[in-house]
Amino acid sequence: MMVTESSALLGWIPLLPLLGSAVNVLFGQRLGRMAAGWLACACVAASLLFSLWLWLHLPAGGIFRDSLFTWIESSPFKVNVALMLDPLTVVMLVVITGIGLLIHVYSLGYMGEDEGMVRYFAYLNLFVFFMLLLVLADNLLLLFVGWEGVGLCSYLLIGFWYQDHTNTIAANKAFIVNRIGDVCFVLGILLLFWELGRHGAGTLEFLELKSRVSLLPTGRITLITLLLFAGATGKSAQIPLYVWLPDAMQGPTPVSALIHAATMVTAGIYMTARLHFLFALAPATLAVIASIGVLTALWAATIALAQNDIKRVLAYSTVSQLGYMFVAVGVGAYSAAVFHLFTHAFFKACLFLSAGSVIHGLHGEQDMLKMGGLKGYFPTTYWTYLIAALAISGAPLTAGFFSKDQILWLAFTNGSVWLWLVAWLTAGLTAFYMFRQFFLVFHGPCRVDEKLRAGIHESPPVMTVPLMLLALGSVVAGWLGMPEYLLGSVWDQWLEPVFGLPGNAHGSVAMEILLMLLTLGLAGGGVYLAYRAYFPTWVPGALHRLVLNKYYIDELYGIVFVRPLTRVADWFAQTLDPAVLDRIVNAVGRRTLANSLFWRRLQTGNVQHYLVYFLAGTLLILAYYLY
Amino acid sequence: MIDLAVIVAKAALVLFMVLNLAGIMGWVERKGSALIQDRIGANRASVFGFAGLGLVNTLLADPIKFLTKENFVPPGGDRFLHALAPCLALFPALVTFTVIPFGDVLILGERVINLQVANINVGILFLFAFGSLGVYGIVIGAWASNNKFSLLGGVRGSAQMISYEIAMGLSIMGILMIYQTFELQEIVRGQGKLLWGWLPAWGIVLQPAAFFLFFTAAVAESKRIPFDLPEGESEIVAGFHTEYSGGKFLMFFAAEFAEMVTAAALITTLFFGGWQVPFLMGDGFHFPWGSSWTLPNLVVALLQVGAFTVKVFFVSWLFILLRWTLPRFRYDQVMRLGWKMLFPLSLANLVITAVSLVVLDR
Amino acid sequence: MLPLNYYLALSALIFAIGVLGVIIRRNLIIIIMSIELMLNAANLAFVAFARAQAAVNGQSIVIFVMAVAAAEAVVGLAIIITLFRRRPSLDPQEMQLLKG
Amino acid sequence: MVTELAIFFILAALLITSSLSVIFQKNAVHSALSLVAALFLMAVIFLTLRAPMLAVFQILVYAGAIMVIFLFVIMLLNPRAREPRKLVWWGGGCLGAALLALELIALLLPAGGGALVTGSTAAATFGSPKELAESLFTDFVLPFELTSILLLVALIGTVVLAKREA
Repeated sequence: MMVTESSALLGWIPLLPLLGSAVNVLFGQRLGRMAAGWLACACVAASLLFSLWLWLHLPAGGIFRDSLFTWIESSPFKVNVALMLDPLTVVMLVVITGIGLLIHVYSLGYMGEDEGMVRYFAYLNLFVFFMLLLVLADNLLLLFVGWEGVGLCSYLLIGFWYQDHTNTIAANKAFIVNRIGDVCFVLGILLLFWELGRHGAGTLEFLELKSRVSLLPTGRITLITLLLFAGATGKSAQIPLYVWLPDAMQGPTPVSALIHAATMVTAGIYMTARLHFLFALAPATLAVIASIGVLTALWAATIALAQNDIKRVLAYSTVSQLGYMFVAVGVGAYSAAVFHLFTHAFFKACLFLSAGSVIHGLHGEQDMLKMGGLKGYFPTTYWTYLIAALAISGAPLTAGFFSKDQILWLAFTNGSVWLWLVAWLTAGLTAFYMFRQFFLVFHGPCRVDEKLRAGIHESPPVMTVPLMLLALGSVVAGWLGMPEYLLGSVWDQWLEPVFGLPGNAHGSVAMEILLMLLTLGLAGGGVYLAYRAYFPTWVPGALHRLVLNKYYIDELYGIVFVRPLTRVADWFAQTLDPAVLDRIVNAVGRRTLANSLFWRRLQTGNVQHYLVYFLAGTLLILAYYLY
Repeated sequence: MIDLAVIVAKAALVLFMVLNLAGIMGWVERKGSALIQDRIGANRASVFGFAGLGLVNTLLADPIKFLTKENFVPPGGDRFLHALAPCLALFPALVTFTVIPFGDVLILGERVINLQVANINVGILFLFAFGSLGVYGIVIGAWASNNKFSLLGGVRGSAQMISYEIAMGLSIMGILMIYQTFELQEIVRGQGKLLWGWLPAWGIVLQPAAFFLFFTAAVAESKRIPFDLPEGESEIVAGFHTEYSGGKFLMFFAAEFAEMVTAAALITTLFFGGWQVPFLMGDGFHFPWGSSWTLPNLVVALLQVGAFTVKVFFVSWLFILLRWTLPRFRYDQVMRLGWKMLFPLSLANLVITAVSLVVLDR
Repeated sequence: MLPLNYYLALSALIFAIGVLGVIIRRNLIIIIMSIELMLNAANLAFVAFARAQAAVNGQSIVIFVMAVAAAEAVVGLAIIITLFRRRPSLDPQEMQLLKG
Repeated sequence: MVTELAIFFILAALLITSSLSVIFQKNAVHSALSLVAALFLMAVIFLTLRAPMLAVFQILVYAGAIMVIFLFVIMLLNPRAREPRKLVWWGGGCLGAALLALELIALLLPAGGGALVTGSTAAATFGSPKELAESLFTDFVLPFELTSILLLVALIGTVVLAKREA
């Protein structure tokens, strides 16, 4: 029996950032820049404290619930604005408010000289609000509100420096590509509600859904879950909708760290994990998810190999890592997926912020070919970056080591050898591109412009302290989920009330260790190759050019989708529209005008005439009632 | 049948009282004006050369004089309304007196007679309702005269009376709250209580501010100096009754004094304890120092009626004194006084009374 | 012991008279007075129903009707005064600026 | 019974006469005075229906305040316009009004049913100030407060409208 407790504190967790945002929108300019920033930080910090308090008081195997008010009631369709907190939500809360707080503080330094700082913090707090709403929602519709809200904030923050047209285009691209996924998502929600309604069990609340989805036939569930997953591919940047994420790097770097690495892009993972009982009923969908996940992982990793923009490498890396998480989802290892989400949030945020620190120190330079040899200039950033890079590459005892190995192992046992093989290859590629970047940025000769070289500086403590904390997290976060042959997983126990016990792995410990060693070997090879290829200097080739241009996917999309659509639209606009639609519309207009010219004679302007009409109407109505 | 006779008798008594008081006040006013202006006055009426009983002579001579004069209706005027107006002016003043109690109860054998013509449960509102009709007399009279000065007087009168009605109504809300009734007889009985054993709980004691507000508003309502804007003889000839003469003028004239007497009676009832004589209970005097003096009911009733009459006289005298002491306000001053002084002050009085009642109740 | 219907019929008659006044008169002030008549007819029905059903609520509503009537009358008259200042006429037929 | 009936019919006849007088008088002042009479008669009818508070308010508010303002405005503007009207208007108006009266009566009578208004069903305190006040300040307290806002708005609106542009 599940223990359900009500807590008024629950509502304050998302509400505080919303208040912070509102205050900053309304009075931020009067408060002053730094006050606005600190206010935003304080709101997130308070949310973090509340989250921790609720975490500590969460009854074993129970949840917190709080129904705030009824949002929509149109029998039988009833949606409450109600919040729910279970172990899965706790994980997300810690990521969002914890890492969110660090990134807020970091932003104080990073955005310290930007004139849009107040606006920036208002957006950032709003984002935190929507993200918290997303993970705290106790029904699918409220989750969708958060889902759209974070999309909006993402759009606003990508285009934060809207004076530059390319940023606006990138923001639009992100928004529109997400829309495609969201349409599928809405369709999925509606279909789910409708199908359940046909069985007399229409609901969108997770807890009720869980007990009722078994009513539905498998075919329907497959369709629903595919639609929902299509939504997730948009939000979590999977093939085919991943193209927006690299462009999203036009936004400020802390935004990339918070939204486009740690939190928002993982909403898709969270959603599938939240609805795992539904996905579990659709094996076909799970197979699709696993395939898309592993393909995305490999695909994005290969693109990342040759990117020269420091942030784009990380963006593709994010796409790749998200692919890993979907692999875990696809093999039914939700706990592992969320675990990788958790560790990834730490080391990817750390990587992004370290990159941001470098960009900040170089006054906005993002091209790695114009860096190099920065080790001396960035003593702290160098080490944090190295730790995070080791973590993502899966160096022993770091966070990535545990989470990634768990996924690989489960892909091998619950999935197939092919799945494992591709994921394994990707792990090697990951190590390679991460250290390629590492060497290009921090070692070798310094290729920074002479003019800039004098101004290079390490970031202030307000930025480096969050970096160090994140680096620490990149190592220790993984210790929560050690494999069985070491200490065993605290993680799986914690999430057990949500996902149930992880399925028994069909393999031996020896096999697991062997695979781990294989991965380790490959990653080591990747690092070594990167060392050989990039440590002193490096020469580009033809394949490199292909990869550098992201396999021309954007161009391909342009030819396959955008241009034909434009042409069809042109045909509609220039041929069909004037010939048919305009005529219909004009005819309606003319007819209306003619009618109006007749009826306007009633509009004499004489009040008493109107009264006579009024009387006539009253007489008729009364007569109708009489007879 | 006897009930009906009692009511008729009471009504006749009241009518007699009001009209006579009005007439007497007309004489008192002339005498008072003479007194204040340090001259001889109102001594021309004589019967067969005998002028000593000026009061009686005036009471008789005035009506005779008026009634024998020409009854003039201006050309272009509205004949019917011209005649109706004075009636409308006099009527409310007389009707309102019916709810004013002039004594407690008179016990004649088995019969207990309430010394009030009509005891209705919305008494004071009734009084205000009919008081508010008084304005029609002057407005209609002014309009029916087909005279620009008259019309100006009528317009002034209607604006002034509506304005002061508000302050008047609001100022007595405190009294209503304290005595918790609309019935005037009950209000008077409530004033028979003693505060701290010796001070009669009259309205003026409990609501001094309300008394001044109400008194001012009542003077304005009776259109007497310093509020006689509708007449304003130095500006608009004689205002609304410029075109009146003879019997119709007599009625306007009587109406003014009847209104004054009614207002005085109302002030007496609300603020001066009505028919209450200090320390006089239903069975005689009970003095605060312990001694008592038992009296038969008839004597008590007579004492009460007498006290009431004396008080009304006193307040009427205040009206007259005021008239011969103060100069006339300008129209804008009248409006400002009504809306910007009396109205907010009445509201303040109302709020303070309400709050203190709640506090004291705790 | 009069039937309620007498009062209702009286109310209906007064209402109809008010409507007639609104339609046939060409003096704005009298039109507003006719509207007051109609409101009073409604009041009469309210009071009669209140008495018949011994429910004082009907009387409460009359008080609101009176308040609304007072507000309506003063605002209407103020509008008339403003109109009259611009064009000395009270004939609604001369006010046709909103003609279609 | 006979007395009541006689009183009612006398009042009703007077009320209808004065109402007709309101709309048929040529002179606006006569109309207004007819309306005052009608309102006064209405107050008396209220009294017979055991609504003394309403009767008093009717006189105080309608006759004492609203109608005085009407008269005030009529005198201020002193309109002396003829009101030419085509026969069609008269005929049509009368016909429409008559129809309306008939329809209203036909609709209302079933609603009234056979109920008696002056029966002795009500308590002795029915319509007393106390009872009315209790109804006003419990069931109708929100409308009551809203009415005060309405009156305030009307007050301000009137001042703004009637004020001459400086």
